[in-house]
Amino acid sequence: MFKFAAEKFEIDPLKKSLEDDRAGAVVCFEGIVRNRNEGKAVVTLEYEAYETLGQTEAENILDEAHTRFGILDALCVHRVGELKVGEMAVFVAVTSAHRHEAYLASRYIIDEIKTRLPIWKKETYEGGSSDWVNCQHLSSASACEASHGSK
Amino acid sequence: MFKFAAEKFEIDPLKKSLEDDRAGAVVCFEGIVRNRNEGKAVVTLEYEAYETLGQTEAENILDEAHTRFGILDALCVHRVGELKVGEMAVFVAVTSAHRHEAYLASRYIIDEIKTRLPIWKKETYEGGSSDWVNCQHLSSASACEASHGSK
Amino acid sequence: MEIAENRDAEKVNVTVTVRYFAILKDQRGLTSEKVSTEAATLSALYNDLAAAHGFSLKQNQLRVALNDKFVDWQEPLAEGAQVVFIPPVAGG
Amino acid sequence: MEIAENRDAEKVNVTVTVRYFAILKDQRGLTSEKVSTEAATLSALYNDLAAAHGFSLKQNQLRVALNDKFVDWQEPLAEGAQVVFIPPVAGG
Repeated sequence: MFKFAAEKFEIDPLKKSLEDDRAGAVVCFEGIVRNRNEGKAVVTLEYEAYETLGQTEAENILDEAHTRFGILDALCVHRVGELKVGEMAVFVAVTSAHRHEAYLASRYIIDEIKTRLPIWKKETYEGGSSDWVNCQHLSSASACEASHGSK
Repeated sequence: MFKFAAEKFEIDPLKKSLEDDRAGAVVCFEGIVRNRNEGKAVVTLEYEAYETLGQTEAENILDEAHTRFGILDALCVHRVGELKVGEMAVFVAVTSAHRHEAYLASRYIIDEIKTRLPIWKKETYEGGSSDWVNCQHLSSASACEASHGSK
Repeated sequence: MEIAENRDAEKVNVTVTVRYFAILKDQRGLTSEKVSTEAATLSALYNDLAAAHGFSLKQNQLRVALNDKFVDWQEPLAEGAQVVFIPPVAGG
Repeated sequence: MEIAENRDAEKVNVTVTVRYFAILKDQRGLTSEKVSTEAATLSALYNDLAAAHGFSLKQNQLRVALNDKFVDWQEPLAEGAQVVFIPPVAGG
């Protein structure tokens, strides 16, 4: 299960939906808005997503995690809109019989989400300047540098 | 922070105690009592711990995780006493600036907890038989086999 | 296929919807627009739009989606298609 | 040190507390007991107790703690010490 969330969400009902007597391990990842990014003080952060394609791509990633690691279940929720420091931007939960697969699948899912989902974030810094953060693409590091206006 | 818990515990207050504006990643592990272990239907499970030594050893493990992985904080709670299928036996939470360290530290902590803490579990199976599960020691695999009465 | 049917001379004119996200949205000042184009491929369309609006991203920094699917830049354009140029992503 | 002071012939007799956990607790039928012993080391003490009570675990399957610290099997025993033989663990 993947979804975009326009508002803060609770993780307990999400975890409850994964309950399974066969589960021996639950690994949860929470990605949180930090107060600094690359040396700058972050005040707010805005996520914008191309949701139709993002939904399909995220479901592909979860399916891949199932197939590769033999887990019991997995879900991911990604926030869109404006977030403050300390708010959760992304949540990933994985259940499996043993912990090894759950760790591997959890890491796989968040790594792929960050690389493949059409989501962009705009950070607003102390002083009011802002910047689209976009160094996670398949393009070369130098291309990434070039795409960063303020660096 | 490590503690043994004789009763069910809530994880939200534990996670709240780790909140930190510098945290970009929270990785949580929950070890759950499964309904089967090595082909046998488990009904209940009893954890017994040598708590004084366990406390010291667990604090050592958390300190090691800090030092090795440069995380922000970590905690672990381990149940003792009788647990039913589906109940949480162990909880590990780690916060760090970036996710990589949080995953590594989380995995390190649970692996070391399982190997080094003086905790034992007795599984009671359908039909009423029970067995001390004890194949996680530094001793050789064959010694482990020998220590399992029912295998 | 449709391109072949609609061909009247050498160039075919189709109207597609282009949606913009993130830095492209800022640089275009729009979230979406209808574009009437003679470009035969997505690659050609991006080059035309980048030249017209001064987009800072090079094509090799982008991926492209046609009708909500990732596709190759050489994919031809069809009447009514939805095109999204995808800047470097930064989820999570 | 105390051993040296208390020595009366060749063997020294000390009283220690032994706590039992898990399978050892079941096999001994006790959670702890005071043991008066002439064993000079933890290793010797385990061998004596295993012989007396038929413990199924071999010494090389166990670890040992003295006064709540993991120690070497060759550690000497002192009057009043607390000894725990640690069966293979299975936490988590």
